[in-house]
Parts: sequence; C-alpha cells; structure tokens
Amino acid sequence: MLAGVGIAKSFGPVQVLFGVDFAVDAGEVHALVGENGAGKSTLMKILAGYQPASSGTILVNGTPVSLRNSEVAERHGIVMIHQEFNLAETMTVAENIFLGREIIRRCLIDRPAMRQASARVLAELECSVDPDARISDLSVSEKQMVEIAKAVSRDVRVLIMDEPTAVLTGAETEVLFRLIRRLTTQGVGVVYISHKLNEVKAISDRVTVLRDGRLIVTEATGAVTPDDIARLMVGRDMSDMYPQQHRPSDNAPVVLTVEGVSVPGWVEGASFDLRRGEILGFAGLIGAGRTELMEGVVGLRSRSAGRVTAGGAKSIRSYDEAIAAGIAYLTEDRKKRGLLVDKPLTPNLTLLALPRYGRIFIDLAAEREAMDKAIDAFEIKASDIEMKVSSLSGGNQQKLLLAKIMQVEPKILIVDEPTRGIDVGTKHQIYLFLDEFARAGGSVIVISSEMPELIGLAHRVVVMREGRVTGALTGGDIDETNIVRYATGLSGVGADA
Amino acid sequence: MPEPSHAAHRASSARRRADLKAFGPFIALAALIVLGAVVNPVFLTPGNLINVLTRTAFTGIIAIGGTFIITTGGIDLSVGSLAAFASGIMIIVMNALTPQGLPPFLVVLLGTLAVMALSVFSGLVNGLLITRGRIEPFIVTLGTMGIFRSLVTYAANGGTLSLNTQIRGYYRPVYYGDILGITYPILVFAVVAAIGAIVLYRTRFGRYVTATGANEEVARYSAIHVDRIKLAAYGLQGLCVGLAVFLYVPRLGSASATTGLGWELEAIAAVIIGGTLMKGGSARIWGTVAGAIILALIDNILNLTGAISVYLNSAIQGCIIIIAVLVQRDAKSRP
Amino acid sequence: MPEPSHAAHRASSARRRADLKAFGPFIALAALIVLGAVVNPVFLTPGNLINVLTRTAFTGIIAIGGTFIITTGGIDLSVGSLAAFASGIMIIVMNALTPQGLPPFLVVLLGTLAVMALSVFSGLVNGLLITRGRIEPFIVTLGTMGIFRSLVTYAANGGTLSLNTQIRGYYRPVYYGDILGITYPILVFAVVAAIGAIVLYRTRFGRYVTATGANEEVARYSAIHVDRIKLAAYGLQGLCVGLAVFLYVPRLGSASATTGLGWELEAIAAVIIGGTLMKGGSARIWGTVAGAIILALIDNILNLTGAISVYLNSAIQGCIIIIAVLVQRDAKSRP
Amino acid sequence: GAADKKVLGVSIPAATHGWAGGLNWHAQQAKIELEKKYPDLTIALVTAGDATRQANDLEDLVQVRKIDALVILPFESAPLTEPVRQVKNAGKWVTIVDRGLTDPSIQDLYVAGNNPQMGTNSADFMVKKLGGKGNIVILRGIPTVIDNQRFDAFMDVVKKTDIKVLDSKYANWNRDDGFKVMQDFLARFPKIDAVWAQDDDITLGVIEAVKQAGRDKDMWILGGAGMKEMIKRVMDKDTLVPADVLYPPKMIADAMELTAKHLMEGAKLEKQYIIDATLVTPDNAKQYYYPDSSF
Ligand SMILES: Nc1ncnc2c1ncn2[C@@H]1O[C@H](COP(=O)(O)OP(=O)(O)OP(=O)(O)O)[C@@H](O)[C@H]1O
Ligand SMILES: Nc1ncnc2c1ncn2[C@@H]1O[C@H](COP(=O)(O)OP(=O)(O)OP(=O)(O)O)[C@@H](O)[C@H]1O
Ligand SMILES: [Mg+2]
Ligand SMILES: [Mg+2]
Repeated sequence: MLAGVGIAKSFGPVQVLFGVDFAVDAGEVHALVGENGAGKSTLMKILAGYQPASSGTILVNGTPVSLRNSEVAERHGIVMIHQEFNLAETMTVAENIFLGREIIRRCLIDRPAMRQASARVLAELECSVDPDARISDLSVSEKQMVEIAKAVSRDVRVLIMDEPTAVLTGAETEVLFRLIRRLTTQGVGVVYISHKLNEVKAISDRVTVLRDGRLIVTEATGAVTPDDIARLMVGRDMSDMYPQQHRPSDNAPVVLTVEGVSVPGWVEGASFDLRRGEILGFAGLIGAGRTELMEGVVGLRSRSAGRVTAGGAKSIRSYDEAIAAGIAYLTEDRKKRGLLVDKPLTPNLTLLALPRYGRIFIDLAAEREAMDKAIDAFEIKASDIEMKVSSLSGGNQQKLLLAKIMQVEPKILIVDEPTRGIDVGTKHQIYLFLDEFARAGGSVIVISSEMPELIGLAHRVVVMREGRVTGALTGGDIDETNIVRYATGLSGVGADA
Repeated sequence: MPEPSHAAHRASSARRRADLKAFGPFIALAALIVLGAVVNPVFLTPGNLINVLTRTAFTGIIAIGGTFIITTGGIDLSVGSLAAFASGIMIIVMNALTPQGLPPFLVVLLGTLAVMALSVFSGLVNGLLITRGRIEPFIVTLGTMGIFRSLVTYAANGGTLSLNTQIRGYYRPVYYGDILGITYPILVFAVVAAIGAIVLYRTRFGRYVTATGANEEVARYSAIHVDRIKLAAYGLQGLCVGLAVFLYVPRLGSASATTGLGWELEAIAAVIIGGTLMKGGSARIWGTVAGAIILALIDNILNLTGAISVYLNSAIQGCIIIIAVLVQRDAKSRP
Repeated sequence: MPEPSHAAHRASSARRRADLKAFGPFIALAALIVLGAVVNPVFLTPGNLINVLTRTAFTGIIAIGGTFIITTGGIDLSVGSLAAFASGIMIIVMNALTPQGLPPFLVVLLGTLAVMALSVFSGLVNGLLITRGRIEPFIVTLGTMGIFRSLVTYAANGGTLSLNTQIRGYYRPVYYGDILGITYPILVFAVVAAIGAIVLYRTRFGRYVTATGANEEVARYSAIHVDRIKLAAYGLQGLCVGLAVFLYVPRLGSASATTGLGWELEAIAAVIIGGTLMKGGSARIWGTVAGAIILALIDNILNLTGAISVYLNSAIQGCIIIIAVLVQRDAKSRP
Repeated sequence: GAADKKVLGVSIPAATHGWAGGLNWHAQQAKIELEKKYPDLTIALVTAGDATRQANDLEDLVQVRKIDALVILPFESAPLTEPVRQVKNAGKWVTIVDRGLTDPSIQDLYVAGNNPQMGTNSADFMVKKLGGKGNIVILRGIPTVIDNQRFDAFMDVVKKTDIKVLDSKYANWNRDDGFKVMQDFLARFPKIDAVWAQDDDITLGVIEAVKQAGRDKDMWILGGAGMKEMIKRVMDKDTLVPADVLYPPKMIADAMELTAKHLMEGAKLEKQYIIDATLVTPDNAKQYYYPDSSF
C-alpha cells in the first residue's frame, strides 16, 4: 500500500538513513523497531510527507508519488501520530482533533457536530477527556489519547504510530490494540513503532529492524521472539532485562516521609515513606494523580495540606528546598517541562545544577567536560554537540533529561516515566543504573505505566486511584493482578463495595 | 465529595475559571462606568455615552483587526500611520473627483473604494514582508509606520489636506448621522465586532488564525498554510483601518501628519486589556471591544473632572489601565 | 572523505552557519557605512563618527538592558519616559544641593546616586507588576510609560527643568570629555556592552534569563525562580536607564515632557535588528550594539545629504531599517 | 570661486502638527527662493522630532555639512542652549527663531515670535468681546514652555476680570484631541460663552464639536497662528470665529532671508526682529490670507 524504496536521508553532512526499503500492506500491522536514534522516526516522517528524503522513491499502491508535504500524504490516506506531541495547547480537544478539516455547515464551523464527533472517537478509545477541555489542562497520557483520536478520526488508509504507548498504561494499550485490530479488518495498514517488544509481538504481523539507519531485517512476527528482536536491534545478546533484586534491610532509615499530602483538584491525603536504598514503585491508571502527587511532594505544585520531610524537621515547600535536601524530580513531559528544545545539549544538561558550575560565572570548561561525561555515561547519540535538542531522537532526549537530573547528584531520585521512548538496550542500562544508585545508598521513586518495569524493578509498589493512595504491595505480592485490583478500586482503601 | 464527581468537578471548575476570565474586561468596564457616574453625573447622559462610543469606533474597529494580528502572534505598529495616509489619499481622490461633476454619492463611493484598496494593499505589504521576508513583525511595522506617516506628510506638504466643503456636506452624516439615536460609527463598530467574532470563532480562517498563533509547527502539520493565514490577517487589519478611515474622514474632513497618532498603541492596548494573549493563540473579540471602550472612557472621565492636575492625566490613565487589568487578573484567580 | 575528519567537518559547518547568523547585523552595519561614505566623504571623518557614536550611547545602553528584557520574553515601553523622569529628578536633586555649598563633585555624585536608585526602583516596580500582578509586560509598561511622563511634566510644571549652570559647567565633561579622542559616553557604552555580554553569556543569571525566555515551564522545573529572574531583568533595565540619564543630563542640561520621547521604540528596534528574538530565549548583545549604531547612522546619513525632502525622512528611515534586517536574513539563509 | 560658496544650515522641528507643518512649508519655500537668488548659497535644511535629535542635527550640520551660519527654531529653549553654543563656538553665525535660548548672548540675530504677547492679545480681545464677564474654557497645547508662556500671560489678564475659566485641558495642538476635549467640555458645562483654543488646529476640532452639539449660536472660539481656513472665516465674518491671533510660521522664512542676506551680501542687521502676535479681525484679515500656503 505504502512503500519506500532505497530511502536515504542526510541532515547536512550527517547521514541517518542508508537506502532503506520499507513497505506496509493493507490490513497488516508492520512493526518498526530499533535502537534510539536508529532512524525510525525519520523514516516515517519521510513516508508521511513531513520531511523530504535525500534519495529514494515512495510508492503508494505501486505508483511512485511525490509527498511534498503532509497535506499531500494525507490525501493519499497516510496519517502519522508523532512521537512528540503535535497539539495546539491553547485550543480545545475538539478543535485539535479537527484542526485543518473542520466540519462546515452553511459556511460556519459546526461546533456541536465537531464536539459530538470528538466525543464519539474519544469514547471509542474509552477516554473520558472532555472535548471542550483545553490541551494545556491535560496530562501527557490524555494528550496521547487525543493524538490517537485525532489520527483515527481522519480518513486513514495507512496509519503510522510513533511510540503511541510510551505514556499509556496497560489498560489503555489494550483499548488501542482493539482499535488497531478493527482498523486492520477494515483494510487499514498500520506501522507501529515501539520499544515495548512484547507489544510488538502481540500486535504486529511483520517486524522490521533498523540499526544505525540501515535495514537489518524484515520478518514475520510469528517467526521471531522478543529476545530475537532485541538481539537484532542491538547487534548482540541481551542479558536479563532487570537486575537482580536486592532488598534493602527493614531497618534501613526512612529518608523521605510524606504525610497527608493533598494537591487541590488532584490528590487527597496521600501518605507514604521511602527508605534508604529502596526502589519504590508507583502504579495507577491514567489520571490517578501520581505525577501531581510527586510534583506536590517536591514543591513544584502547591499543596493544600500535608508535610514532606527528608531527614530534617522542616517540611519541604519549594523545589529549591527539595533540591537542597537531595531530591530531584524527572518530569514525564520532557518537551514542555524537561528540555529547552531550541537550545544545544550543554546548557540543557547543566541548567538544573548550574550552581555547581560556579556561584556567579559559569565554568564553561567544567560544563563541557560534564557534557562529554554524560554523553559517555548515558550513551547519548548526537551527531554534533552544538545541535539543538529538538534534533535529537526521542530516546536520546530522554537520556539527556535523565543526565540533567543526575547532575545535582541527588540522594533521592523521583523519576516519572523514566524509560519513555527508550530502547530495550538502553532501558536495561537505565535499570542497572537505578539499581546501582539504590545499592549505593540512594533511594528511588519510580512512576511507571509499564507494569513489568515496576514489577521487575521495585522493592515495594504503592498504588493510586483517583487521587488517593489505595494500597502498598511488597515482595511476592507485587504482581499484575494485585496492582490492577488496587488501581481499579477492586481492593484497598475506598474499594467499591 | 462523592467519587464519580471528582473528574467532573475538576473539568467544571476549570470551565468556570475560563468563564470568569472572559468576563474580566467587562467587570473592569463596569467598574469604570461606576467611577464615571460618581465623578460626574453628566457621564451617564445618553449624549455623553453616545459621543464616547462614537469616538471609540475608529480605534475599536482597528483593534478588531489587531485582535487577529495578535492572535497569529504578530503585532502591527503601522495602523495609526496607515490611517493617516489612507485619510490623506481618500481626501485627495475625492477632491480630484468632485470637479468632474460626478454625483456626490459616486465621489464618496470611489473615494471609499480607493481607501479600501490602499489599506488592504498596505496591510498585505506588511504581511508579505513578514512572511516572505521573514522579518519580525515589530520591525516591519515599525518601518512602515515611519513610511506611511512620511507619505501623508509629503502628500500634505507638511500641512493639512482638507476635504472639499461641498462633498464634505454630503459625506458628513456618515460620522454624525444616527439611527434611533445610535450613530453610524457605533453601528459599524458593532457590526465589525460581530463579524470579527463570527470569523474568528466560527470560520475555518478564524480557527487557523488561532492555530497559527498557538503553535505554528502544529498548524503547518495540520495542512494549514501558515504564511497565507498571516498574510490574510494583515490584509484584514488593513481592511479594518480602511473602514475606520471611512468613518473618520467625515468627522473633521481633513488629514495631516498628526492624524491617527498613537492609535497603534491604543489598539494594541485595547486588544490586550480585552484578554487576548500577546503571545498569540487565544483571542477575545468582545474583550477587545470592552478594552477599546475602557480606554475611551478613561479619557472621557478625565475630561469630566477638573479635580486632577492636567499634568497628571497620563499618569491617571496609566494607573487605570494597570488597575483595570489587575482587576481582571484577580477575578480570574478566584476559584 | 576520511572518517575521522567527518565529525570535525560537521561541527565546523554548523558553527559557520551560526557565525553568519551572528554576523548579520554587522554586515548591515558595514553596508550602511559604505552607503554613508558614498553619500558624503565627510561621513568617514573621525569627528563625525565620534559624534554619532557618542549620541548612540543613550539608546545603546538602554538597549543593552532591553536585550535582557526581551530575552526573558518581556518588553519595556517605559524606558523613554523613565529617562525623562529620572533626568528631571536628577536635575531637581542637584539644583537643590548646589546652594548647600557642597563641592560639585559631591553634588553630581549624590545626583547620580539618586538617579540610579530611582531608575532601579522604577524598573523593579515594572517587574513586580509583571511578576506579582501577572499582567502582560506590554500593558504594565504602557501604563508606567504614561505615569513617568506625567510625573516629569508635573515636576517641570509643564515646562522645562534646567540644571543650575554652575554645576553644569562641572558636570559637562561627562558628555563632552574624552580620553584619546574617545568620548566618555562611547567608553561607557562599550563597557556596558561588554559587561552585558559577560553577564548574559557567562553568568548563571544570564543563563537563567535565556532559559526563562526559552521556556518558562522548563525553567521552573529546573529550580529557576522565574519571577525573580524577570524582576532582576527589569531592575537591570532600570539601571541601564539610570546610566543613560547620567550621560544624558550633561548634554542638554534639562528635562521636559518631551525628553526621551520614542527612545523605547528605538531601543527595542536596536535589539531586534541585532538579531535577538522578540519571543525571547535568544540574545545577541553585540548585535544590539550594532543595531543601535545602525539606527544612529541612518539619522546621520540622512543629514549628510540635502537631496531628500525633509518630509520623507522617516520613510527613508523605515526603508533602511527593513532593508537592514532583510540583508541579514539573507545572509543567514545562505548556506 | 569656491571661496564664495556658502552653506546656511536650517534646523527646525519636524512637521508633527499643523503649525510646524506650516513652518516646514515656509522653510522649504524659502530654501528654493534663496538658492535661486544666491547661486553660491546652499541651504541645508534638517528637521528633528525632539530636542535630542535636534542637538544631533546641529552636530551634523557643523561637522559634515560644514555650514557657515545657522538658523534654528529650537524645539525647546533650555535643552538646545548648550548645543547651539557649540555651534557658536565653532565660529558660526547663529540666528535664533521664535524660542529664545536661556543665554541670549549666544545669538547674533533673534527673529522672535512673541508667545506671551499672543496670550495677552488673545485675552484682551476676549475680555473686550465678553464685556469682562462670562464662562470660558481653554484648550491648551502640549506641556511645553511655549504653552506655559501663552497660558500664563492669558491668565494674568483674565484673572483681573469677572471671566470664569471653567476648566483647561491639553489638546496637544491636535484637531482630533480638540474635538474630543471640546465634546466633553460641552457635555460637562451647560453654559459656555467662549472658547480659547490657542491654536487653529485645535480650533478646527472645537468647531466641529460645537456644531455637532448645536451650540454654535451660544459661543464663539478664539484660536491662533493664522491658518488660512481660520483667516478665511474671519474674513467672511463667521460669528463662530470672530478673530484670530497671528503666530505666523512664515517667521522662519524671514529669518532665513535675513541671514542669507547677511551671509551673501554682508548686510548689516538689527540684533532683533520681533514679529507681533497681531490680532486678525475682519478689518485686516485680507492682508494675512495666503490661500496657497499649506497652513
Ligand atoms: N533535524 C535534524 N537535524 C539533525 N539531525 C537529526 C534531525 N532529526 C533527526 N536527526 C538525527 O537523526 C537520527 C535518527 O533520529 P530518529 O528520530 O529518526 O531516531 P529514532 O529511531 O526515532 O529514535 P528514538 O527511538 O529515540 O525515537 C538521530 O541521530 C538524530 O539525532
Ligand atoms: N492542568 C490540569 N487541569 C485540570 N486537570 C488536570 C490538569 N492536569 C492534569 N489534570 C488531571 O489530573 C489527573 C491526574 O493527572 P495524570 O494523568 O498526570 O496522573 P498520573 O497518575 O500521573 O497519570 P499518568 O499515568 O498519566 O502519569 C488527570 O485526570 C488529568 O485529567
Ligand atoms: Mg523516534
Ligand atoms: Mg503522570
């Protein structure tokens, strides 16, 4: 249906794609996998008309076409959901969903019709977002659902999804899969980019592996295991994904105490504590309020009640105080809150920890050195150190963000969706990194929508539902069924009778 | 609080906040009206209010166009100069046509057409320099601001261009005439605002204007021709200036280097006081209307009292503007 | 191409592109100098160039402060009025101190301190209204623009405040004096620009200013006190205005309602012509310096020739400004 | 020969309001005529939008235009005193027009309009026509020394009579502001016998406002400067505009002519030429009517 033959792409002197062939047929789900920076997003942007290829041919139904821009591509029924959000923040959900193809009645925009149509698509996605809500008021996962709604509400024949589930929980992923299956039965071809290989295994018919801008293989998914895929991606055998768990001793000192924290509108009286050397997971469905709780804990959001103490007697009220107490928070929204995407890598890396680079003047040499170290330590792939962050691949941006947070050498690390958009190989390294961090006496709070991640990594898991802590699981109790029971209100505090 | 209403509550409270936000300028307006009534009972007489509203029409109409510009994330500093230039050309054209023995209606019509064409063209020139030339709107319109004003000064030989008295008599009612006590400029202003609101909120073009200002990249990805939208917005601003000139010329029947001086700041202030965001992406046409009226009322109230040293006029003006906006910010932040 | 040089080549080409961009304003400046030399050979005489640069100092120094403001994503329309107000207060203070029999040095020093305190305070008031009051900078500074100008009018009773001639004689060299032919205002301007560049590019504060303008939310999540940074930027702008006033007062020795009229637009224009982005997050101090000089040169070149109708002065000015920016845009887009 | 070539520098405010526009027109007219009359004379005419820019212009005139003499109508007196002194110190002839410097010893020639006299003459006429009593409103110019001089002189006269000044506001020598302020005065004061608008640009706006309110039979307006439309009205015995007080922008042309004459012919000049703020009434209006002027 849609095919690229010999697609090559260079940014200036840097070549990122080398003669890649890729095709998606009607009614199939074709997964595209590869390491961070392998060129997946770039390839798809070319096939969807967002970027011109340096060379190569694009075929639609066997005829060569020139996709000058996304408008032309869309006329061919090619629709792409981007890895980074493409929503106008000051506009409403319905306005965004229909942007560029408003429903017109008697020369005017038919708002009720658009609202209804949006509500219908959102309902199909089992998403409870109000079509009249402003995008800026939504959480990342809700934004992602809006992106999906925006794409599928179009007249689509080829749907390209660039890591749609990076910020979605299991339940939503299920909904998405049902939607994909329905689309394929209608003859829609789907390209599915993901770093979650079990998802790839579950949903796709074929899988293509890209490494360093080169096509490695295209296979029927049935013929390979997730481990095979991982090996093809990174070019070597993958060891165990999660590090060997070590439990911190029960009498390890408590380093962070959170008592009755309420964040107006989002969180009601949440309490928990964190021990030295512990990795504490936070689970919950979208909208459970985990992000808001943590932002309230570190002082980035105002609290209406509650105390947060870390060693000292004084309650932490501002992000400054949190940083001073050795707490650092990694945001889930890297584009809006994490990185200055129009700036080069170095100023981004040191922004949070800038006081460490001089009281008044910045030690540029030290900064450069830190950058080099970070590139090594986090394997950030950047063709030019002076390039803008927005030119980094999604996964490399995430690595940079993690490196930025680590610059303050925190004792307590709160990471919100830390592996969002990270490839399997690097994910493994991040897990190792967090584990080592905890072993060395640090403490970690992990908010994750990936259940296996929490189960594999956390010593203890706190579950939230609709702004309240509903329970905590330890040891052998940490499994999917339990988490889901607490997260959906079948067990725990406030369980539905 | 019962569980199910949790999310609903959040959403509705957000909406309530948004509503209050939209009401901000009107609250400030109401406060100002009360102040006016206290300062001098004459303030509330229909005669005075009609006068003030009629005067508001020029900058008000220009500010409607300005709302579009600012919503795209741009700015137009040239509107006041353009108004002067267009007034001058309109007078020259009509003066040239009058001796030809054409019926006055036709003279005014042709003059008006000339003015509209000129204004839209000038707006488009701004737009082209901004979109094709990739120059900051601030610089482009600062440049054309000087150019237009120079041109009218040149056309008037440094002095005044005066409309032929004969045609003036015919054209005069366009400013001074009324229907049931409401003068034409007020009516035109109301109609322009209504059309502006419909275009901005109910048409594709309006939606694209908002999207362009909200996020150009997203707009481009949604197959919106961002440059064309911006160009059209500047053209529209030109059209609004043309309309304002059409209403302005019959008032004094003349144009000079001082015509329209400072209208650009007044128009922009009206837009911002009305609640439109300077950075673009969010528009409030009716807020702009309120903003324009607020600015006119401040002048009026100051003229209606002798209590304040004339030297301090602009200080009072400045304070009221800031307070008017503070009032709405306050109204907004209340839950 | 052998592999190892690959990366090096890449880096250098990117850097070259960035360099060209930064050179834009300087190319425009060079073009203007050539134009001046062609129009009148006297243009290139040291006497003329020194004159022009000396004049540039006022708005130039203000524009350095403006670069910080605009980099945070703000704007300050009140600088011209503040300059007038501060000049007035400085004159009043010095006039009041002179009869006290203090040594002139002390009189000037106290006057200067008063002016600095007042200017910084006024800048901070702007900053507070913007950060605490959550009002658009455009509105706040439009308001204070009126307020400051009113206050100087009031202080001067609608007329002119003139500096005591006795102290004037002593103070005069601050504008007219020189070291090796370079006048003090030029030296101060150069020093302020250098300090500005160091602060903006090499200090934490400068980095925070840029981050705030680039993305306020990211800055907040990086533990930056966005409000304090903005406040400091407005305070800094005040300081720059104070310095400009310190150099300005000995020149004309008086202040009135028309002092510093239009300096705000000139300062902003200098910043934008220099390549700083209006939307914030990207600063070019040396570009601003070039921008300020460009604007002064345009005036100067217009005075070099009698070929153009005086009515068209601002038209030529407008055209040159637009062309100057077009030139740099062009230089940028070339590979 | 080249030695005889002379440059006369003329620095005036830009045409930002009616009177200044007239000034520009007359200056340009005079430039054309004088350059024709004296082939060896070049006139460098520059205009400035504010005092600072005018000071810049002076530097440029001396430095790059190499003038031999300067005719200047200062934006404001005090701020330009020092810059003009610099010109004088550079050995140039200096003619000051209209607004005297704070140090009169600088000037070689002073061609003066008389602002206080304008206020006094206006007040005298008003007192006479009103019979020493009545209600008046005043529309002032922009806050400057000139405006203060006119206003203070006017008030000195009026204070001694039973004329009541209801209020005075700035109308910025701008007809739109004149219209606006007058509309509000009309709304505020039910009984106004006369208006002192001080400037014919403002008068234009005032007339329209008064007409609109239908009160053109109840009051009359006294402007000033000698705009041709106003002189015409006076000539035509318009009851709304019974008189005008001259403040002719043509004074710049006179000053240029005198200076040129001195420069080219070595003519001896008086130290001072005062141009009176003559009261224009229907009797003498004809001689002040220049229908071709832009002002
Ligand atoms: N505009 C650009 N300028 C320069 N280099 C770019 C640009 N866009 C992408 N690149 C580079 O192209 C390479 C491929 O990026 P791409 O985004 O396609 O990777 P990806 O496979 O999608 O990775 P991820 O899994 O992290 O999203 C990266 O090295 C990236 O830095
Ligand atoms: N600015 C806002 N205004 C109104 N509601 C908001 C806003 N931001 C978030 N919410 C709501 O708050 C709830 C909690 O947010 P969020 O989805 O981030 O929680 P979470 O537990 O972190 O979930 P996630 O898995 O998505 O990170 C959501 O229902 C969301 O709609
Ligand atoms: Mg990608
Ligand atoms: Mg979250």
